[in-house]
This record gives sequence, C-alpha cells and structure tokens, in this order.
Amino acid sequence: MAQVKIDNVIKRYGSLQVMHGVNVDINDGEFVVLVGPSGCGKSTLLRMLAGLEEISDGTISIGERVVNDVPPKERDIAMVFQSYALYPHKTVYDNIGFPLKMAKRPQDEIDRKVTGAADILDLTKYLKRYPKELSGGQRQRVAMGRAIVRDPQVFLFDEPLSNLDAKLRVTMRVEIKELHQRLGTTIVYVTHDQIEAMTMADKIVVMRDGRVEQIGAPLDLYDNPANIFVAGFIGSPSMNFVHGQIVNEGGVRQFRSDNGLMLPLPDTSAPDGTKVTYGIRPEHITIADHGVPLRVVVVEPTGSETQVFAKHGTDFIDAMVKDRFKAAPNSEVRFAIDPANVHLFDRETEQRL
Amino acid sequence: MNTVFKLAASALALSFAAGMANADDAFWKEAAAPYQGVTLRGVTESSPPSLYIREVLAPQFEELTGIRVDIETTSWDQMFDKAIKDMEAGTGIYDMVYIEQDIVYSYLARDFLTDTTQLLADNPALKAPTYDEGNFTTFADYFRGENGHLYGIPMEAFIKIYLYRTDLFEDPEIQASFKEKTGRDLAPATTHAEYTEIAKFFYEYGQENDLQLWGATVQGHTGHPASWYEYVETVAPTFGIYNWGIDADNNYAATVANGGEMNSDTAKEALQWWLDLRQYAAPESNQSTWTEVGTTFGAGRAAQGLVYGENAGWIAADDTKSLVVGKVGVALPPLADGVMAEVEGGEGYIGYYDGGAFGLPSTSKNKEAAALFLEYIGQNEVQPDWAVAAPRVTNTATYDDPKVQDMNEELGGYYDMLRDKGYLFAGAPAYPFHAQLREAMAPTFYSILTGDSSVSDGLDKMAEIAEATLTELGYRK
Amino acid sequence: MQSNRLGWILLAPTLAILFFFGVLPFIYVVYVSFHQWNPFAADPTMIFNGADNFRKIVFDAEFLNSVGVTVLFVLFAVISELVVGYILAQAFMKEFPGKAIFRTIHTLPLIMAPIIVGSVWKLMMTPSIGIIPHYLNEWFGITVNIGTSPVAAFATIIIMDIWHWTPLVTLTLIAALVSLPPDPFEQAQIDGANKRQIFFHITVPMIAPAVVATVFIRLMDALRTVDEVWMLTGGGPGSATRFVGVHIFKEVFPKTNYGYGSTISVIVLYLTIVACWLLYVTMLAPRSKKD
Amino acid sequence: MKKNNPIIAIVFWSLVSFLTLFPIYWLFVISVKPAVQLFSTPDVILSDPYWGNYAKVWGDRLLRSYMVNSLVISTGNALLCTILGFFACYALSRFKMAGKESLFFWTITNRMAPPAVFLLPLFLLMTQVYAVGDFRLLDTRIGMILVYCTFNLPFAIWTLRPTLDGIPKELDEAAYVDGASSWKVITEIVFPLCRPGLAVTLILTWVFAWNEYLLAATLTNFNARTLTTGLSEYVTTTGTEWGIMATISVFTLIPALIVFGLVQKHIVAGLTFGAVKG
Amino acid sequence: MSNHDNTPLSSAHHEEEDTPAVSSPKAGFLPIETNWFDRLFISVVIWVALSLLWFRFIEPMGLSIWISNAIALALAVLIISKG
Repeated sequence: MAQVKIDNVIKRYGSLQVMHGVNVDINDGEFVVLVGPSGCGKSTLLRMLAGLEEISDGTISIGERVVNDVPPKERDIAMVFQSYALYPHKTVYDNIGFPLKMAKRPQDEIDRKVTGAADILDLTKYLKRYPKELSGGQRQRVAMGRAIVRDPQVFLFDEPLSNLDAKLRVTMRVEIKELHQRLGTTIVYVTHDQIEAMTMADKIVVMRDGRVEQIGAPLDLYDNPANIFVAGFIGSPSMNFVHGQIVNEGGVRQFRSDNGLMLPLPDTSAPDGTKVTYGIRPEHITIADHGVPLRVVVVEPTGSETQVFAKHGTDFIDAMVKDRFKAAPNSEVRFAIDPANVHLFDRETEQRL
Repeated sequence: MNTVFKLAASALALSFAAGMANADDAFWKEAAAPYQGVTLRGVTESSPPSLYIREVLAPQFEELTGIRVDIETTSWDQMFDKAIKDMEAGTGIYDMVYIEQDIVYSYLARDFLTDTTQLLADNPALKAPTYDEGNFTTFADYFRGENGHLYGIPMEAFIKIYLYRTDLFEDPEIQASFKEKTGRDLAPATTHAEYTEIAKFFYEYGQENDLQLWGATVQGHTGHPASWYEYVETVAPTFGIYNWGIDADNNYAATVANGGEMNSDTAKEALQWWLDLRQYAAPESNQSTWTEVGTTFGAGRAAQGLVYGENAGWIAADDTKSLVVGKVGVALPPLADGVMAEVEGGEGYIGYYDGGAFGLPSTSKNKEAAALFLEYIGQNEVQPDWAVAAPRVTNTATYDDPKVQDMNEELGGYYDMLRDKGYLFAGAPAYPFHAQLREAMAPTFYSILTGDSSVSDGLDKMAEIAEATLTELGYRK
Repeated sequence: MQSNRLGWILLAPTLAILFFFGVLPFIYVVYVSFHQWNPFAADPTMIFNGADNFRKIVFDAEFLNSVGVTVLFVLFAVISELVVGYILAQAFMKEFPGKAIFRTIHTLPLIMAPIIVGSVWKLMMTPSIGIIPHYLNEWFGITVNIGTSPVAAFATIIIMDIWHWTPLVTLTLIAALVSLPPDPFEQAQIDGANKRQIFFHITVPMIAPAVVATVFIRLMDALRTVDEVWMLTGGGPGSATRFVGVHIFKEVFPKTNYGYGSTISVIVLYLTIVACWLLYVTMLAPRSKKD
Repeated sequence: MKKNNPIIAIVFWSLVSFLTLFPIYWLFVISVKPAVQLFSTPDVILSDPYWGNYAKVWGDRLLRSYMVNSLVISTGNALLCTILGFFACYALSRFKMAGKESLFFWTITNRMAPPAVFLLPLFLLMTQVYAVGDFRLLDTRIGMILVYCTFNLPFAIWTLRPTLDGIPKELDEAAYVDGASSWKVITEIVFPLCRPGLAVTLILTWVFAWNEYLLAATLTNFNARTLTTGLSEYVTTTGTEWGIMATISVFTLIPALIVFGLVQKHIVAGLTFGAVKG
Repeated sequence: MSNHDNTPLSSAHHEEEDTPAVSSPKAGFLPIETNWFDRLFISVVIWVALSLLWFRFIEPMGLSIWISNAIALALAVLIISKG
C-alpha cells in the first residue's frame, strides 16, 4: 500500500500535446476516481500510471519511488481492464494464477491465493472454465481476482463496469467498494460515469481535455463546483444553466436572463451588469405559488420523484420534485428557488464567482 | 540454331520451295482433296528438327494441300507421357507422334503404330511419286517391324561423337608441352588411357594458366538419367559391353552369374574409367545432362568430350550460342583393344546412333491425311534445308547436296563421319522396356555416382535389380 | 429462418466439382492401386493382384527413403518458414519509413511459378558457373556443389522453399498479429511477465490458430512439392532430394508403373490426410466448434 | 513503449529485400544475356543488356496465345473458386448442417493429392467420360478451369471460412427482418462485407492457377496451353534455352505483379486464417 | 491475502445473468468429439495402418493378413458403436 504522486505530468504524441501538466496526490489507501467525458485523458493518465504509456514530462511516483522508467511489472500494481483482458486460452484458475506464475511463486502459494480469491469472488465453481464460458459479471470478477492475488500497492481500474448491464453495475459497484474496504489498498479508478464516481470515491479527480478541472471529495464537488464544467458534470440530473446578467431593478439585485427571465440572486460581490451564468440543480427547485412562472414542457414521473421540464422562451429549466405533480403541457408552473443553492459562474472564464 | 536464324532460314526455304514449284504439286493437291478441312495433330519434342517441322514444313504442307497441321512441341518427358496416354487410352488426339529410337520397340510391342508401308500399299492414291522408303539411310531400319515394314518416317538422326578443340590440339606450344609431359604427340585419343591422359593434361594446363578450362566433358548428372545413358550408350560399348550388358537371347540375363555382362569386370572397369574422368572434368559435370555437356563444350570449358551429334551442330557453327565456332574437330570415340575388330566383324557397336521418327498412331482418326504429311517430310527435296537448319541427316541423298557439304566443312567433317562411319554406331537395344528398367536401376546408379556405393557393389546390385525388374515386368521368365 | 436446404444448394456446386475432379479420380487411383499395370510390361493389361502392391511398399527402401527425406524437408522448411515469417511479421508491426514498399517487395516471390523458381535457382546454383557457388568460392573459399553434396542440395532446396513461401507465412502472421486485442498483452505486462514469458504464454497461444492454419496449408503444399525440385536437382544427388512427389512422378512418368505408382500415391495421401487430420482435430476444430 | 530506430529497421529490411529480390533480379539478368555468355563466369552487375530474347518471345504467336489462355484460365478459375468458396463457406458458417465440420475438412483434403498420379484418371475422365459428341473437356479452357478447382477450391474455402464466421449472424437476421430474401442477404449484405477476404482469396487462387505447371502440361495439347507449359518447350535435349525461358518467366511475372499490386492493401485484412475471437 | 478473511463478498451471491452452458462432456471413449463419419474414418485409418504394419512385421512370420483384417474389423465395430 502506498501513496501515489502525479506531478506535473505531460503527454505528447509527436507535436500533439494531450496532457497538460497534471498534478494529483493520492493518499495511502484512498479510493480515487478519475472522471471525465471520453477523450479527457483519464485513461491515458491511468495507463501512464500503469506504465503502459510513456510519460513525456513530469514524474509519477508510487510510494517513495519515481516510476517513470520502471516497467509495469515492477511497479507493484494490478490493473482491471474495461475488456477484462482475460486470456482466452487459459482457464479461470490459470487466469487468476497467471501473475503469480510469472513471479515464479511456489505452486502451493498460487493454489492458496487463487482459491482464496475465488472464495471472495464466489468463483470457486468456475475455476476450470474458460473465459468464454462465463457471464459478463463473472468475467469481471475473474479480472478482479487476478488483481487481488497480486496483493499490489495500487489497484488500477479502467472503466471496469462499462460492459455490464445497469443492474449488475450497481451490484459490482458495491462489490468493488466492499473489496476496497476489506483490502484497504489504494485504488485508482477511471470512469466516465459520475454516479460511479460519486458513490465509490474518497476523492474525485475531474478531468477535461488533458487537464484537471477539480479535485475533491464527492460532496465537495457537488456543493462547490469550481467551474461550469464540473458543476454540469457532477450530479444527476445535471445542473440547469441560464445565461444572463446581474441587474438591479429598484434596489433589488436580481438575475435577468437573455430572454428576460428573472431569477433570485444569492449574495455576491459581483457588481451590477456582470454577465454571469446562473446555475441551479433540479433537486433544489420546488414548486410553489410564489415561484418564477414558466411553461411546462414535459412531466416525467419516476415514482419516487417527478421531473418537470419547463421553459421560458429559449431558457429551459428542469426541476426534480418529491411530490407527485401533474400538469398539462403548456400550462403554467411556478418554480421556487432558494438563492442559497444557486451557483454563479463568470460567463467568460466559466469559473465560479 | 536460334529462332531468328531458323525463321530466316525458313523464310528462305519457303521462297525456295515456292520457286521450285514443280510437277509434284499436282499430286499433293489431288491426293489431299478428300481430306480438306482435316486438321492433323502431332506431338514431338521441341528439338530444332521438330521446330523446323512446326515452323516450316507444316505451313508449306498446308499451303500445298490445304490440310492444316498443328505440331505440339514440348519437353522430352512430357512428350512421351502424352503420346503414351493418348495411344494407351485410344483417344485419337494425335495423328503423329515422335518416336525416339529407343522407345520404338515399346510402341511396336503394344501395336501403337500404323504400318505405313502397308497403308501406302493399300491406298495407291496416297503414294507420292517423290517418296520412297529406299531414300532413307540405314537409320530407318530401326523403325521397321518384324515384317520389314516401316512404322515411322525418320526425321532426325545423329551419332554421339568425340569432339575436340582443334585450336588447343593444334597449338604448337601446347603440343610441345604435351610431348614433354607425356612423351607422345598430342592427337585425339584412340584408347581410354590416352583419353584420360589428355584430360589430365588439359585439366592441369587450365589450372596452371588460371583458365576456365577442363580436360573433358562428363555427362554425369547425379539425379537425371542422362548419366546412365552416357555410361550404357557411350562408355560401355567402347569397352565391349553392348546392349546394357543384358543378354536378350539368354532370357534377359544381366548378372554374370546368369550369363549377362552388366556386372562383369569389364563393365566395372568401364564405369570406373568414366568415373575417374570426372576429376578432370568441369565442376558442373555432376549436374550435366546432354544439354549441359553441349553447353560446357560450347562455352569452351572442355578440351574434348563425347557429345551428342545434335549438339555438335550448334557448337561448331552457331556463334550466338557457342564460343568455339570453327575450333571443333570430330573423331571416333576411344576404344578398348579388340573392340573395333569385333564391331567391324558385325558384333556390337562403338557408340550411339540416336534419332527419332514420326509415327502414325493406330488410334489416329486421320491416318490417310497423316500419311501424306509423313511422306511429305520424308522426301529428298525437303531434306537439305532442313539439314542446314537443324543438323540431321535421314536420307542418303542429303549428303551430296552442296549446302550440306558446306555445312559438313563447318562441322569439322561430322556429316562425313555420319555417312562413312555410321555403321559402327547403333541405336539403343531392341528392348520394349527402356524407361522402366532404367528408372528401376537409376537410384542405385546415382548412388555409385555420389560415391555412396562402390562401383563393384553398385553394378552387382544393378544387375540384380535389372533381373528382378524384368521378371516383374514379365520379360524374364 | 433459413432452411438447411439452402445450405446444401449453396454447397452443391463445390461438392459436385470436387466429386467429379477429386473424388472420382481418387477412387480410380485406389482401384488401380490393387492392380499390376504397366503398359510396357510383357502383359500390358491391368491385372488384379490383391494387396501385393501394399506388401511390396512396406519393404520398398526407395519409397521409405523418399518418405524420410520428405518428412525431413517439410519439418525443416515449415519450421524455418514459421520462425523467419514470425520474425519478419513482428518487424512489420513497427512503423518505419517505406514499410509499404518493403512489404510489397517481401511478397514478390509468392507470385512466381514453382517451375520458374526451380529454374532460376538451378542457374544460380550450377556448380562453378552459378553465381552463388562462384562467389562463395571466390570470396570465402567455400565449395558448394549441389551435384555431389547431398547436404548442399538439400539445404538449397530448403532455402529456396523458405525464399519462395515465407511471404505467405509472414502475411498470415501479420494478419493474426494485427487482429490481436492489445489488452491481454498489457495485462500480462502488469502481471509481471517478461518478454519471453509474454511470447510463450500470450502471443503463441493467441496466434496459435493462425499458425496452425498456416502450417496446415504449407504442410499440404510442401508435401506435394515437385516442380522446383524437379528443375533444381531432379531428386539427386543420389536420392537425397527424391521427395515423395518426385518419387511418384518418376514412378508413373518414365517408368509408366501405373499400378504401383497408384499404390504409392494412395499411401502418401493416406499419410498426408492422417497427419493433417490429427493437426486439425487437435488444434483447429475445437476452437472453431466452440465459438 | 520503446523507441524503435528507423535506421535499423531500414537497414534490416534493405537486407531482407536484397535477398528477396536477388533471384528475381537474376532471372532478369538471364533474360537479357545472350546464350553464349550464360555458361561463363557470372557477373553480378548487368552490362550491355541484350534484348533479343524479348523480341523473340514477343514475336512468338504461340506464346501470345498461351498468354491469353493463361489469363482466361486463371481468372476464370479464381472467380469460380472464390464465388463457389464463398457460397460454401456461407453455408458452412450459417447453417447447422449435420457433419459440416467433417465436410469442411474433407473438402480441404482435395488439395493434398499428389498430382502426378491423378493425371491418368483425369485424362481418362476428361477424354472419355466428360465428353459430349465431339466435345471433350481435355484441352479446353473450361476443362482447365474445372480441374484447377481441385486444389484452389479447398484453398478458397479454407481462407474464406474465418471471414464468414467473423461476420455477425445478427446482420443476416436484421436483413431478413427488413424483408430481404436469402439471395439478397447473401449478395447485398454478406458478400460486400467479405470484400477483403474475397480479394485475398481471388488473388492467391489466381496466382496458384497462373503458376500451375504439371496439370496444364498434361491436360492441354493445342487449344488451352498456358504460359508455364510454354516454358517446357525450351527444355530440350539439344540445349535448354535459358534466356528464352527467363524471358517468358519475366512475362509471366508481369500480370501477376499487376494483379498483386492492385490488392496489396487488402491482403493483410483478408488473410484471417483462424482469427481469434475475443 | 492471508490476512483477509475469505468469505465471499456480500454482493457476490447476487448472480445476475445466466452463466452460459458448457458443452456437455462427450459420450464415447475417444479423446475428441466425433460423429459417426469421424469414427468410420478413424477405423479406416487404423485398418490401413494395421495392415501395413502387419505386412511389414507379422506376415513374414507366417500369420495371414486376414487376422489383421479381423482385428481391424472388430476395432471398427467397437469404435463406431462406442466411440
């Protein structure tokens, strides 16, 4: 077990720079999730950590050791691939035991560890099968088993759940989390799914276009997104954004959208006339008589909650309300917004004000 | 003869033939009248005489008679295979097949061939005034059946002769050096010992002067029957071992024990002499067939050699292929004591009289038309140009033609030798099983050549195999 | 859905052609193999002689020798082609300038007719005159004579075969390597396998189907090799390169030994099919069946 | 991971290419040497080429007709084998026919037959059995096209099977749902998807047919002779005309080179012997 | 690993999808899957091999080839029915 330090890492492919000075510190035993849209560089970063990609500049250290030039097998890591990367010609037993066999461990130790891992992952029945004779979840667990037996300092997961169906994904999420709690090993986990990130991580690293946008605990990111990107990325359904400016109408500072929609403004030091982007999460909107009037577009009940899409001109806002709610399309609805939950962003820099 | 030369010659011949257009034309036109629309098909080896037929005689014939003649020319082994398959299966693809002198006995034994004498006798309308069996040299006798009738029209005939380099043999410095070394005058060898001595001398001469020159040619391919033929047709007879050492009259005996000679001491001596010659021969000799022997000699890499007559022509005369044009002399092969007397006395022969004929398969569907074409190529009139384009003589009259006489000069007297000494040579023995027996013995023979088996053991084994094979084939009882 | 009838209709022309031009001749050959038949024997007809040809063949030293040299040839040639082909295929996996041109050049021998290949190599290898023996002798003092040295002749044929057929192996291996998923290789790196271990544990098993399929084709073709050898050595020196194809050729062409020649062919075909069948059922069929 | 040095690769490949090209170069050298120079000390560098052989070969009407025969036969055979092989592989990969794996293997065995001994039965069949009236298959182009199937059709099936297996069955099913007939599915959906495999099969069967010698030499006489059989006409007891043979060889190389060049880029994509699936 | 307990993860028993069926073990004694045609082929192969070996080694000792044929036939029956 070890801490991982990613220091000002840069990646170039020829003249094309795809990673622009990434810094991440990962503490011992921490579950860190790298999240971002596809192409943001999160997988590349993970592969650099694994030693599968060359580091163009900067350093990566695992424990006390700078591993830039250390080949993957000496980094004391284990990795679970999106495709699971099971060896199709080897049985489950041989797949799980492969790293140990490569390390030339005695047979009895291999045996003990493989059966141990199989017990944990409930694979004991399938040890003699080949990967193609397993279901998706089982294959996934074989891949994890192969990681577990190595007893590494760091686990690397590269979108391990993306090939599973929705229900199974929830189960496996719990399983990985439980595994982490049991083993206490540092885990670096890559996903594009912010729910996975929110539910599993101790610490989330949000990336975009080869840059780190924000690092923090899940709820930190939720409560205090550093910019529009993070705000929009974290949370589901995602945050509403309305473009407009701060106006002062009769001494009341308010937000007026480009379409003329007036919304309540939180405390802010920004002067009147500042062009801002107004952000409010759907779950922070309630329906009340005194709210902002809008026209209903669609109402989507999910049972426990109801999502209401409404618009004013070209400004769309949706709300997630606890109560059952019915309304005909195009009827009027009033959204109440607590200014305390509103996030304001600079329209130019997209940074939080 | 390269193709261009041949084609030029053929164009010449065509115009010549046209100019000579004579009374016989009427015969051909009339005789061919019933066969208009027929296409004759023949298969032959793509040797120069055959190519001459394909390129010159066949078109001439077609022009004269309106009968189209297609000649398929291919390699030696393919030709046999195709002709045999056709005749065996009775498909009637071919109206003419090439008959090599040594396979005629096989064909006759199987009744593959039409009796042309009989055919012409039965159809007097087909008999050309210019065609006469009496025109042929004695070589035609090889293609006669037991009834004395002709089963093939001879189209090529050669003898395997002793070629030597006149420029070397007549060089005074070399003569002096030879005299100094051996104590005798340098002249074409008449005995085997002399032949070896000359080979050794020129081998050393080549080495000392850093020349690409060796003492003799040896047709010693270690995986091709050419080497077997050089031994049985050329070397063994000069030691007095005839007909492969097999006694056909004595139940085809091959071993000494049964009355044959294949593994006799003389046979072993002959083979040993020939094998020893290889040390003075050019390095490629163990990959040489009749083809490469010619090429080796033509490239000036050998001072003397036993070379097939069909190659003598281009070696002596064709400067697009040969570096020794005008430097070639011919002689009789070296002989062991008493052999010449024996041969003169009518027993045996001193070398190979080789050649072939065009036969008419029994399975042909156009026998009459084919007979016309065979007569056409057998006429004296077409021979001289043919002999010039592809040195071969099958009609006695051909020797006297001025063009052939000129050619004779160029070839160092080869035609004279063919005419005057031809009787000393003979075709292959009258066995119907040449290829069968040869291939059965070949692996053992090759093992002698590679040194895996000694001459004595090898010949003993070959003689046994020969008898066993002949028993299996049903000839030896 | 589709009925099996359509399947059989689609297969029918293939099966018909193979039946009329492959199976019927084979049946005829089997029929002849139980006969003594040489059109130039004293009795030129086909005579049924039971299993006598088969009795003869098991003691036929020439035939057994030809089987031996053929097996040796096929082993040497196919294994060398695999090794060389694999090295070249791996070398093609990297990017370098002019790769496309080099690859095209490398595949050129494939398009040459065996009979031409045999001729060219014969001319290059003719003792003393051929360019290879000539310069080997002139530069290194090595004498190579395929007319006297069985080893030289055998080696020449193998080198010629490698030259001629490695490109096919290279191409199939490139195709196999290109289609490999990268993940297992990266996984193996992380799992601590070194290059050698990756090669034997991951690469080899994963390209094994392609390798076996290639070996299969090469095996079939190498066993039938005739033209090149016929041109180059004619089976010599002695019987050093008299492969079964050449042996059969000599038996049925000059010797016109149709009966016994058929027997040899039947046995050769038998041995080939058994070898290929074993290879097929053990290496290839299980994979294709389970997918 | 590792930086590879292009210089090393280029040097390595130049060496390999030299070894590959040398015999082909030598073939060319022989074709432009007058016969008289062939059997003397060889020179590596070509000087003063002699084009007489080319003039002869080009001017030979027989060789020109052989060239046409070769083109017709090998192209016809390659097309036939590729199309029939495609149908056969489609059947083998899509239908659950009893014993189809055995069938697959047994079609391949046709390629294993040592050719020499099959010539006699083929000759007999083609002259006496496969004959109608005056027409017989022997010495016809169509006959050679069919005979070459014995070794090329197995090869086509062998090469195309993985390609067909690699195309998901769902595509066929989707097309059926969209209302396509079996024939349309095969010709419009599956066939175009197999293009790389078909291209490789076409080119390799073409090359095999183009280069075949023994069957052509035996089973043709006048009308269907191919270029390779033309070669044998220059191996004679009175001298092998190496120069002419080499020239013909160069001529046989050119069409093969063109055909090969056209599909170079498909070759790797299409050669999927035993491709691994996930 | 030894310091962790090996009880299955709490979620592991949530078996979700169907595990694909593994091909059923073959019925016969031959080490590979076969159909009747394969077994006939194997029998023929054995018959030929046995005959050839018999010709070479046993027949010279005086035992007739028919014994070999009988053995091969018996083997064939066994293989085709039970393989």
